[in-house]
Amino acid sequence: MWEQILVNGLISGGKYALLAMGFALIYGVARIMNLSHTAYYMLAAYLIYYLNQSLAVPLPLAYLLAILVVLVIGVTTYHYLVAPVREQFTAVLIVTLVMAIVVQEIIFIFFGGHFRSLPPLIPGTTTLAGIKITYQHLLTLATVLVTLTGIWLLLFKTRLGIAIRAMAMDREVANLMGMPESRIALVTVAISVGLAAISGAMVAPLLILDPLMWMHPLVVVMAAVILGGLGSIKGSILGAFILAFAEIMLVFTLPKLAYLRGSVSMAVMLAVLLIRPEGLFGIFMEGER
Amino acid sequence: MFPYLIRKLFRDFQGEILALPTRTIVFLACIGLLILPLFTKNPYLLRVLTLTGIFAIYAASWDLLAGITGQVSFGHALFFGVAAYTSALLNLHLGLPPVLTIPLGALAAVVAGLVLGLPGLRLKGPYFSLASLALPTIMMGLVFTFPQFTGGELGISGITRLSTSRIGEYYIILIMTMGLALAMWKMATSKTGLIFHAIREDEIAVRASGLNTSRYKMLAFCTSGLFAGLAGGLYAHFMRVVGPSTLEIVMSLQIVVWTIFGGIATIYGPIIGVFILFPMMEYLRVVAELRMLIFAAIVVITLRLMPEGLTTWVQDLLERECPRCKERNAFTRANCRVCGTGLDPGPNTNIWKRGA
Amino acid sequence: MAGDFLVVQNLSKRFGGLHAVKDVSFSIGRHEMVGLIGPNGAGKTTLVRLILGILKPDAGRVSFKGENLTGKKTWDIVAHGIAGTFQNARPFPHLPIIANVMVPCLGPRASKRGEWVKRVEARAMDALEFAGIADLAKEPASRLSQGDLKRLEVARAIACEPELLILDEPFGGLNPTETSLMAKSIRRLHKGGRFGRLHSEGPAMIIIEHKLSELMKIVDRVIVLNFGQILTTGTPAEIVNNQQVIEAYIGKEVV
Amino acid sequence: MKMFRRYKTLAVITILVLMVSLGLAGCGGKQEAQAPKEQAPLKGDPIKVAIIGPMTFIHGEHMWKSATMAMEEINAAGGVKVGNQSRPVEIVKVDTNEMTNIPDAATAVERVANSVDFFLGGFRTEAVLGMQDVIMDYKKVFISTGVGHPNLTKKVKDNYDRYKYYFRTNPMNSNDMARASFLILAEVASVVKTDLGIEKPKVAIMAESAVWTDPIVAASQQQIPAMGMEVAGVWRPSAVATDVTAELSAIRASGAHIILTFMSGPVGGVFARQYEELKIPAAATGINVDAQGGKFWQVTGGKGNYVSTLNLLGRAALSPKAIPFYDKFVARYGEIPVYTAATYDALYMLVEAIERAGSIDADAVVKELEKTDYAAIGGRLVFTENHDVTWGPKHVTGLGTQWSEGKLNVFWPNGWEGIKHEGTARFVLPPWMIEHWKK
Repeated sequence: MWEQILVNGLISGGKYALLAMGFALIYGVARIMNLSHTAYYMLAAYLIYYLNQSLAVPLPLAYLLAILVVLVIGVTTYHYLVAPVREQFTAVLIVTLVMAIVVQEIIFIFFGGHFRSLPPLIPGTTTLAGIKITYQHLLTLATVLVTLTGIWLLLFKTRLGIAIRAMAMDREVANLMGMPESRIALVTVAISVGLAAISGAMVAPLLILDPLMWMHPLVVVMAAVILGGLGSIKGSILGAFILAFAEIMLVFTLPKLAYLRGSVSMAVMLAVLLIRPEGLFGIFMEGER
Repeated sequence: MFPYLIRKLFRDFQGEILALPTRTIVFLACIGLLILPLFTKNPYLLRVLTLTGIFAIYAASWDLLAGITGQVSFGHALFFGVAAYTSALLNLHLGLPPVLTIPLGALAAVVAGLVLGLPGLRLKGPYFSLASLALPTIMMGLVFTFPQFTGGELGISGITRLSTSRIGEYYIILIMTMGLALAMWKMATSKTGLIFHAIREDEIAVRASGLNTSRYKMLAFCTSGLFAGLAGGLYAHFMRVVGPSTLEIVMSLQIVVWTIFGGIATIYGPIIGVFILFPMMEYLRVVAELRMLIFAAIVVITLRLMPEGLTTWVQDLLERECPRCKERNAFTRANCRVCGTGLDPGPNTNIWKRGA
Repeated sequence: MAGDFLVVQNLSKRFGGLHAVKDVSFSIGRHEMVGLIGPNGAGKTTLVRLILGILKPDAGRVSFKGENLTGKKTWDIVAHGIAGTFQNARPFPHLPIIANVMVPCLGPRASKRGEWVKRVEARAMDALEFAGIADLAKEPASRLSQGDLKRLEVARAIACEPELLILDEPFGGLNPTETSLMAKSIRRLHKGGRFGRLHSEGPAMIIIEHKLSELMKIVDRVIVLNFGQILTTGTPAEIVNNQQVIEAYIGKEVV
Repeated sequence: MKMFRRYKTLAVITILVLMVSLGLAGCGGKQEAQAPKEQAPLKGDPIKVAIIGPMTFIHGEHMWKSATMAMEEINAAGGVKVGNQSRPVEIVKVDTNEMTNIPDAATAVERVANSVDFFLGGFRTEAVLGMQDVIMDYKKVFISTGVGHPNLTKKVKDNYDRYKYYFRTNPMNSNDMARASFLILAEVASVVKTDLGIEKPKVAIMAESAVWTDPIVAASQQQIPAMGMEVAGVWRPSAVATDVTAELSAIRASGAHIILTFMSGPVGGVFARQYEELKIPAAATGINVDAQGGKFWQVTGGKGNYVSTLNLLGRAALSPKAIPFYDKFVARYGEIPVYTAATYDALYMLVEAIERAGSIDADAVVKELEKTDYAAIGGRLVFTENHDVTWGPKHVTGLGTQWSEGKLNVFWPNGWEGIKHEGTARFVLPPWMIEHWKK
């Protein structure tokens, strides 16, 4: 049973981690709580569906195109709607939330509330540690590793990355040091939206698409991100895996209560935060704001 | 004695309500809502307005916690749902009338407030906001774990009606809305409210002023729970069905939209926001497919132009603040009505909300 | 002179590898005015935050009027009669200034001592009057200049009616005229008495300051902190001539 | 913060207001109504029937589509004879939006309550409970065609005077559904026994966590041993789970031969798809509402072969009308009708009752509806004293249907109580299952 939990936890955690990473990045750098993050993920999935099923674009090309289109949409909406109100926490909340609703409604209008499904990039299954899993699941896991390495290289090995990290630590100082703050924020948004789109492309073939599919992952992602500590990318990934493992453990140990997945992962998140209010890797400034 | 009181009442009315255009508008709107059934008894219209009233209480209670006290909770549905379920269960199993079940439901929401206070005291800022998402989800898990008690996904039905007629329900809820709104507004502008405002601005500084912030925050959680709970109880008896939808994320997030649209940290903002947005959603039913989209567009464009929310914007438009005594004046006046200072014809700022 | 008014014993605090406050002990008498000086990073602010309970000490003990305050919450400590100001003023930016000062007036200590005055607003006004910013009462705090913010901090602190007042850089960012005005206010406050409806206890004071020349004029005694430890204590005159202190401030090589 | 310039503000607001008012004016502020096709001009006011359901979701859509078919047929055949008048039927689409917003549903119903004469439809139980109360307040007939919960009809018995206007023509209530699903399970088990030579098959129960499944799960745990089988375990995912990989892995590890599903939410489609992708060596049967038709095959991307479910409609001669309706629906809409398409029957039954009553007065129609004995597309329909569907060999029984390369084959009843409809095929085991257990 333990190898089952391990493998299933890994693939489930990979899914969450991919989404959580982007959310953590944009919060850490630009202090934007992007409630439309998972809406972009949904948008990418539906775009692939549309390109592939309705326009008969070959699957790999559809993946690429969809990610690009979502990237453009994400950056544009950021520039025109979010950036002007960036300084106000509440305004950002509402603008991004409404954006998510807009995406949901557009999908309702074009696709209706029907469930839909995407063909996987690589069909078929393989056996890992005696457990059958689909290639798409493996692909998701691989994508997590690749993007993780990519992000790590970007943040620690490039000048842009250093600028991003500096901004994440102290925006005002970074600004004073002559870093083009708004441009760095824009780049970060692009990376973050890109991550959302990539996860949409990778994860969506594992699921059934429907216009409300953004809500549940949003909750999980937010939970993962604070569990790991706001602003910490490695924390968000760890948080995602903790939540995924909590869920999978429940399914395997108490199958009759499998529907409590969501509640259990939330309870785990809450418990961790009550012990460590700053999350696992968050920076806690005692007595400070 | 009596004529004196009437004269005083009249003077207050003149000085406090007629002097300011925004207050006059609100006053007229209240009168309009009160006499509406004289003109139409259309049950659909009354139903929409009744639900608007319930959600207005709910949104204002969120504002009390999030806007005034700065505890931006994304799990406010907890209060609403707990109270709705409690009222429904008490009504169904013990046969208590709404007069008892609604306050008892609200009491249960106060207890939920204590529970939400647990992370609330320990977690700061966005940590609290995101962690508070967890509670309605956990509560939802409980609903599904004890279906014999909660009805699972079916919810609880067969609840007593608030009043036998739609007009009765309308008046009960409308008057409750007005009363509770006034109570919340009074609280927000009272000395306790001042401490709530100060906690939002800087909690450490409040503690360094010798105030037990934990106690005041708990108070904020509980009062907010109380008002949201009253809304939840009214909802239960009005809809006569209480189900897990009262705990859904949408329930927690839509108040955020209403409140910020109307103007956060004002109490009257979310109420006016709901009274505009909720009936508008109904009106938009004529374009069923597009209504959410139009709704979203209106909200985004409004906020783009009025980042402080609709009510604050209208206030700035219709009223000027006296530079000397900071009293508000109608935009038509050239001199302050209190101290007579000349008024600057430029746009005005609201001292409670806005920095330089 | 010392007595058991405020007694700090072996107070220590670490931040990760940094030993910000190391084994500090001192005591202060009921009517003393003490300067707390030391180079940047000496641990002065940390020390007062430990006393005020904003930070939790790793070791050591603080007692006030014979009562152990260690581990108590800030608001409780303030209720016992210690109040402090912040180095970087922390007003409630969106609230009017009068409201900023009303908050401490609503505290248990102020409201208990001021039972005979029902109107909190009037008491807050008196505190502003004392601090000299009464004319700005209805402005939002975010519009204040640096100097006025310092006054606001003082007004808030005295509204707590403390018996011990800790001022963290009260002259910081003030021009010479403002500085001497502030120094005058501080001395007046220390003497005690009644300012309108507000009652000053004539608090003992701990003043952290870098403007030594101004500071030395008003304090009775100076405690010098360096690398988290007490370097020396003495009267202003002694300190000014102390070689160790000069070294700590300027560095050894130069001397 | 004072970045806005007033003229710009006003300009944009004006544009906004114009946009909205144009949008609204363009729609004319009318409810969407399917006007009757007037072949022969029918006299009299139309009889207005509201179709209430989640219109952007398949179940609502099929209510509307099937009701449209029935309305067109009825009007083409001369409308409804009320007394000496022939009145056309007009159906009114009411999107109750009940999948996303419960208060919305009851409000939507109340909005049309005064302007329509009858109500058909209703899907999500929590919403229908609310809508039921509103409609009963108006004392109008409400024939529900989407929810199976016994509580809805129990109210008719408990408080006849108030709830007598409520009828259910479809689906049968969940207790009867459970009975039917055990019969289907027996059928599948016999195939497993004969084809694979397994004497005592293991059954994994996979039921979404929902009130309707709770008693069924409890009953299954007793029934399965009584039927000579073994329970391999019980899994209860959420009805809206998007991933059941973990559950399926665990079921594979438990060595189950049959998966008995009880699912009504989207989890059904997820299950079907992952079931085939992961090639779980067990026969899937039970109730899987998502697999009952519609776009199931597209939803699962062609994955979902061999999944079977209890169904209410299928291409089998349950009544003379059944196969013609099925074919006509598929031809017209290019989709396999899901169970809510039985709204078609409900409209016919309503019209017959009106004709018998000779009036559209609700009380009179209720009296006549109670006497209904109608050969519906789902079988012979007679109401119980609770205004519920009568289940049994001579009435509505339900069907067992199995997916096979995009087609939905009927495999049950296959001789049960002597019933075997025309067009019934044998249950087929998935090849990977045969491969797994044969060696």
